[in-house]
Amino acid sequence: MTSTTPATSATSTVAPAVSVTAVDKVFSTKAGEVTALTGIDLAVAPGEFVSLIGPSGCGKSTLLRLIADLDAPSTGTVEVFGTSAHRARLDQKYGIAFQQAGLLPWRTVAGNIALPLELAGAPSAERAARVDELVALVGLGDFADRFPDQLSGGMQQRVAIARALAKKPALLLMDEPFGALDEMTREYMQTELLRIAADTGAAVVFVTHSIPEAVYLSDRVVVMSPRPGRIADIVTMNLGRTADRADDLREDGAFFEMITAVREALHGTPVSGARGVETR
Amino acid sequence: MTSTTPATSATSTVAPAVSVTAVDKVFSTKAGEVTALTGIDLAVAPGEFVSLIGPSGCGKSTLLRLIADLDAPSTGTVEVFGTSAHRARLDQKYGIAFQQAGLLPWRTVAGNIALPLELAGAPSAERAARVDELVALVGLGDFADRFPDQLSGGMQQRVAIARALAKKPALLLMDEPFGALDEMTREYMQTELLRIAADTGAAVVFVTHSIPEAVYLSDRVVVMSPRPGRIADIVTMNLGRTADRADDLREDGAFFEMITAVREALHGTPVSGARGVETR
Amino acid sequence: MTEAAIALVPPRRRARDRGARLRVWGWGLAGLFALGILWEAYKALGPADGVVVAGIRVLPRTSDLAMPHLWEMAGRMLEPVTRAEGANPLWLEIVLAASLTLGIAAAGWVVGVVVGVALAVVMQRWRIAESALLPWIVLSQTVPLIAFAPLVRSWGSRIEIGALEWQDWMSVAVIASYLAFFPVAVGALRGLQAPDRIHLELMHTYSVGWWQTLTRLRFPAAVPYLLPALRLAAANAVVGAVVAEVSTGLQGGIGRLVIQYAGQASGDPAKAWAPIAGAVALGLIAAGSVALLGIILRTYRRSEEQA
Amino acid sequence: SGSPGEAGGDDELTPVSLQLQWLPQGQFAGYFAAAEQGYFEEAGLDVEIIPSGGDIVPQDALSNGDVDYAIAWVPKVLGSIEAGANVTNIAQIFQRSGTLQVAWADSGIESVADFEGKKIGSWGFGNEWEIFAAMAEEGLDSTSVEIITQDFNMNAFLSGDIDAAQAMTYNEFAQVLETTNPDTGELYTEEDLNVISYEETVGAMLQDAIWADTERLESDEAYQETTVAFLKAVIKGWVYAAENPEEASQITIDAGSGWGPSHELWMVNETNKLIWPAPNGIGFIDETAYQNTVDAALSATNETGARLITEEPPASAWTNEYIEQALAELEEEGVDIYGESFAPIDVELLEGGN
Amino acid sequence: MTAATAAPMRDAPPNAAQRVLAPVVLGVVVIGVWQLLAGSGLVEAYLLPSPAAIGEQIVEFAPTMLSAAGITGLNALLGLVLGSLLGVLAALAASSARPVDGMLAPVVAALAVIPIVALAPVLNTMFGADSQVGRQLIAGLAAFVPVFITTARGLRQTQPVHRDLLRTYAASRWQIMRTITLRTAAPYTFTGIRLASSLAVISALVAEYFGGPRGGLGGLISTSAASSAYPRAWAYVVAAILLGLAFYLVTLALETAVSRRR
Ligand SMILES: Nc1ncnc2c1ncn2[C@@H]1O[C@H](COP(=O)(O)OP(=O)(O)OP(=O)(O)O)[C@@H](O)[C@H]1O
Ligand SMILES: Nc1ncnc2c1ncn2[C@@H]1O[C@H](COP(=O)(O)OP(=O)(O)OP(=O)(O)O)[C@@H](O)[C@H]1O
Ligand SMILES: Cc1ncc(C[n+]2csc(CCO)c2C)c(N)n1
Ligand SMILES: [Mg+2]
Ligand SMILES: [Mg+2]
Repeated sequence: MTSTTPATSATSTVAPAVSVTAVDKVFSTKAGEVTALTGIDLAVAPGEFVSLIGPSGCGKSTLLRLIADLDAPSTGTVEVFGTSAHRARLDQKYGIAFQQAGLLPWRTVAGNIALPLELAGAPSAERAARVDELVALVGLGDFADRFPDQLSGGMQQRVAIARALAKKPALLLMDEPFGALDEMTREYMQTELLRIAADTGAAVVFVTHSIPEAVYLSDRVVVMSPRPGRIADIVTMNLGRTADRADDLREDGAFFEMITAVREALHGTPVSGARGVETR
Repeated sequence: MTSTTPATSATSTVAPAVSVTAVDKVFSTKAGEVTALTGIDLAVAPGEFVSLIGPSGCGKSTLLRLIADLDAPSTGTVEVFGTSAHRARLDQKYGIAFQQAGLLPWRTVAGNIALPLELAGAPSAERAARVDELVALVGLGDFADRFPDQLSGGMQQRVAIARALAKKPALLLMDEPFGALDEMTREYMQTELLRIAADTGAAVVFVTHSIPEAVYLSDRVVVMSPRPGRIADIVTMNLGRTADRADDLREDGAFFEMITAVREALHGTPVSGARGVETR
Repeated sequence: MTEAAIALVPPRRRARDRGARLRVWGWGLAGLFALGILWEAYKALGPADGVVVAGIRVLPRTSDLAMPHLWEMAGRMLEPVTRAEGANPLWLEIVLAASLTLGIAAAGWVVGVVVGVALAVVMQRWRIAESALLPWIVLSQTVPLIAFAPLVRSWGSRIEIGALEWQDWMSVAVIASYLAFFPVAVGALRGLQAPDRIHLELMHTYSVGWWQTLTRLRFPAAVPYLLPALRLAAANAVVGAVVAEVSTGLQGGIGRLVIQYAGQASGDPAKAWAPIAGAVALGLIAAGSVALLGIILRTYRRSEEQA
Repeated sequence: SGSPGEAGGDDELTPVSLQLQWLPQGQFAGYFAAAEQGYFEEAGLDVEIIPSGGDIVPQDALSNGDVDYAIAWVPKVLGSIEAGANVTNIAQIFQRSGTLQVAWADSGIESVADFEGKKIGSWGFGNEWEIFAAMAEEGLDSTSVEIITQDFNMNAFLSGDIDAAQAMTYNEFAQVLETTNPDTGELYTEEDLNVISYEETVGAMLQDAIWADTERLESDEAYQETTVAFLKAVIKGWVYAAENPEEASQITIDAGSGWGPSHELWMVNETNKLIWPAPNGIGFIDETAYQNTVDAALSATNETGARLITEEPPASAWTNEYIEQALAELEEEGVDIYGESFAPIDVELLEGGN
Repeated sequence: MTAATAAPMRDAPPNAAQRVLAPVVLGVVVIGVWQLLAGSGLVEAYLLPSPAAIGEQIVEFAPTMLSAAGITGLNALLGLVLGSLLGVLAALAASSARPVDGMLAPVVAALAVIPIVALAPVLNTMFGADSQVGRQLIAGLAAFVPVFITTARGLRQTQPVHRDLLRTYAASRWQIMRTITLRTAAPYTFTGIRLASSLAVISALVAEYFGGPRGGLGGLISTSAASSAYPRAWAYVVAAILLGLAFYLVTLALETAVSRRR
């Protein structure tokens, strides 16, 4: 059940979408040094969907930020499609979405989606065409001229995803993008995300707190543990191709089995230890 | 599987903890009238644990607020322990907790828990004794003198629950109290809540978005549907006494069965209809 | 951040940030030093009659009359005010006058705070009162003080409550309070309206009334809004007291020295800058004193620190 | 306020308040001297001397009943009377106008007629009417000059912002003479300046006078008695100032004037010159001089076309009744109320007015 | 602000008509009582003229009032524009470099507490008593402080998620500044400008008390009061209030327009 090789077959000549090697991350704060990550090794194959799960503070966001080159590792290397994370950021090799949609409130849906294109200096005709495409992709065709405050939380997240896809990246980084949505909208968005990922063929690194979410979406679930943050286990989801998954999977026995598997990987320590999670 | 009578046997001479009869709630807003609830009938027996679940905007919070007498129904009656909701509020028959802990940041843990007692004019010795009891009950014995900003989210919620219990209410109203916690803390808090509810013998009306949460906690799950808000179904959880439930239940087949039952009650309409939920 | 705001940081954090604090002071001094250099450099290099563009003097004159050397201003502070025998040094005269004005401003501040908070409470209680009063409260600050200085003095002179006879300084304090009440009324109203809905509803479920909600919830929650308002009010009270002293001719205060030394500025240009320095120091001291209040009330500012 | 006679025992003093028109300074030396020398007390009065700031109008404070007497310039009060103030001039302390218009020696401004097209400084606050009256006599319209409001000092003049500055002989004129000429390093002298004195023009108007409440003068006997007693003490104060300018100057400094000793002494000395000698007795209102002031006031319009007064003031605007009584009693007591032998002293102004 | 349904603790919010009517009614009542008092002889009509008498003067001197308001208003406007520009530039400088922030701190703190009356005479000497520059500068200094403080705060409000996002787009410093930093700060700046607007007017007005060319509202208020023409003085005060109100409303409209979507 545990495996460190990508589920999707990848020949060694194709560079992995993400390759994290022997990474540590230490923050120095006023109170002293905080070791957020130690000894992280992880490879994500092109087109693969990998979720990161673990208790609060285990370093999920930190790991994602290292991949995005929003922070630099203290030791070790992070590569994206065979180049350094830094190079990959400059080349816009990935798209990113956070828990907060983070839309610019003074721009319309179309304006927000166009932002990365605008900043990259794309000609306006091309921009408009791409925005139309993306708006349709995330099912917001009628809302292109709305402002964020006129949208529901789920719709805002869809805009954020469209924006992340604007430059057709082969890698999507997502940090709890559905964390603020209600259960039903969330399930719907999960199915949408699988469809979009299949459409674009992008690899996805997805941070979540929710076991069912991780199970439903992923090829592999990376279970992390805190203090200091490290990879406790990597659980491969034996649920078939992500592109083929549909809502009825959620009532499937295999689904519940996988949930239990991830739960057990998470609770590697006895359950009462969880109390420690929220003491600080 | 569907039932409208309390699961816990209650003779007709004992007044139900909550009794909602033929309630409608219409808000008049600038944009016009919004029907939040129609034809709601619900009875909660003393000591019973009832969850309200449903998509965003279906009126869960509104129903809870009617029971708490924070709003008045447009038609119909709401009774709490045989008296009007209004009388029950004045008599402090219930304790309440929200998604945000809502602690007063300038009061310590002890000060926050003491607040309802103070306002009711309880003598200070009695108050101190009760606070000690409550602090111990929610497992925060060492944190009585801390301020809220020195606590984790889960600890804050525990303080909020202790506060809600301060006046020994026989009814607890909770609106997504664990909505802001991470999955692991959340599971831990659920088990804690069951223990506390068993200890105090209080009935609980619990609003949530999470199906596993509703299933794990409840004697009965009230499934609501929106536009206008009404009770679509009431699902009785065949999982034994709530007081006896423990973490291993989460990996039990019966548990998954109940989850599927609630899911199906929720998706009474075809899944694609869910898109409507987030359009506004 | 203003210096006054820095003074408001509670001691706990201060001690931890001793190095940062030193840096703040260091840069602050550097800023003042730079300003001084700028002054002297322009005085040395700028044309005596200033820089005139299209008939408009865009940069000031550099004559000794218009821009005395900094060292002359400083040196003048040490010399006696006048040649009269036993005359105090100028700085002492400024300190004495400033302390009188500070006392009057403090009285005006207290009156302003009481009135401002009372108005805020009324506006919080009745929304219609907020609608009716708030525009006028805003407009009140566009009435030039000087327009009613004589009125206040005249009405005051008719007030005699038992042994308490109206004193001229009280007129000045009343005028000072006119500037002080404004930020308090606005800030306190915002503060009283600040509690989260969840807190208000909690109080409601405890079935407590308006008054208890006010004292237990609204006032404590208003503290983070009230403190900057009180600080602004302190600065305003000083400005108001100085203006009112000029306006009514009250003796002994810094305002009086402002006009008096301005009258002597032709022959003694450096002297006129002394009361300005005094007024600024006074304002900073007044605003800084409110910081003490912030330390006393620090429990009520926890949410602020988090932010 | 009661009267010195009737109120209680002999040791009980009648409280009286006097509103000045500016900060304490040598211009008001007589009143401070009367207080310091005990003349008020001797007259059975407990006098509070109230200085004023920029916005306190003495005649209004009086008219409102805030004070019992006020010092103010005649033309300004005439305006107030037309606006409704009910006050009476009971003693014309200054017999002459002390207002000058000062220009640089090389400016070509030698008389009021040269004002045309120039920037003329004035303090405003009603002090500008003398200028307009003098200009009217020369056939100059008030719009033919640009009036600039002067500050509390002479910097506008010294920096060349205005061509001719308004100056009182006793104050602002001295301010110029206390200033170092940056070109020479020496103090400016009278040779550097062209000085136009309004006393020599038709624009001359009566200045510091003591004003009382008309209604109370008519109906309140105690007030009438107090008025005479008050005037007597004030006159003794001014006589003291004439005979002892140095002491008088020290008294005003002690009373809160912020000027240095040389400037203060200059001010007392120049003020004395405006009062003494007083051919009709100090404070006596010369009907011709009064009428000249009224005529000048009637003739003047300011740059907005507004006029100080539009009609003759009422007869109640002045009376010699009380000053005559005071003078008579003082003459009997042997006080020199004419100051025929008055001789001004020489005062050396020192740098900075300190 | 609590929502409508937090009604338990507060009375119902007034509707739009009530919100507009309430201050008007209060104003009319106060003016009415004032008129009655002024007519009753309880208050000296001479010192506190009746609203009717003030109204008459307003009508009579309307043209002078207008031109005076023009002079004072222009000074205030130039000061407001200058002060706001300097405030924004200084705040940008302060936010871009910590040392600049530290160096500006004491200067701004001092400016925030300086009484205009103290500064007016020296500025008149520095810039010439025959020009309006001193007054405009005073209005500018008064406006500078709130604009600087609010803008500096606004520049610190950029959301971390926005900053991260722009970094992932490999945006340049200038692009970041333009697309998020400035745009986020704009509503704060305009709040500052609104606060500064009445300050600029009152400062320009008060500066006129300390010499300079005549013809502005401040000068006319003092001249009228000095000649006991109190109804006229108050008429000019009313004009001053209206001028302040005009500035306030215009800047409020700007603020509302800019902060419609934060
Ligand atoms: N910029 C930073 N400076 C200092 N410490 C940091 C910083 N960012 C993260 N940390 C610390 O690193 C650890 C990991 O944080 P991280 O945000 O990656 O956790 P997470 O798994 O994303 O948690 P959550 O589920 O709450 O989002 C935590 O202990 C956190 O306090
Ligand atoms: N005070 C109010 N005024 C007007 N409409 C309201 C008010 N409160 C609730 N509503 C409306 O009533 C409906 C039910 O709202 P409610 O908050 O009860 O939903 P909910 O089930 O609690 O949703 P969520 O899961 O998002 O908390 C919604 O359409 C909402 O917009
Ligand atoms: C603000 C102000 N400035 C000047 C005067 C005019 N003034 C009155 S008495 C006097 C004599 C010399 O000091 C002068 C010049 C005033 N009244 N108020
Ligand atoms: Mg995270
Ligand atoms: Mg809800």
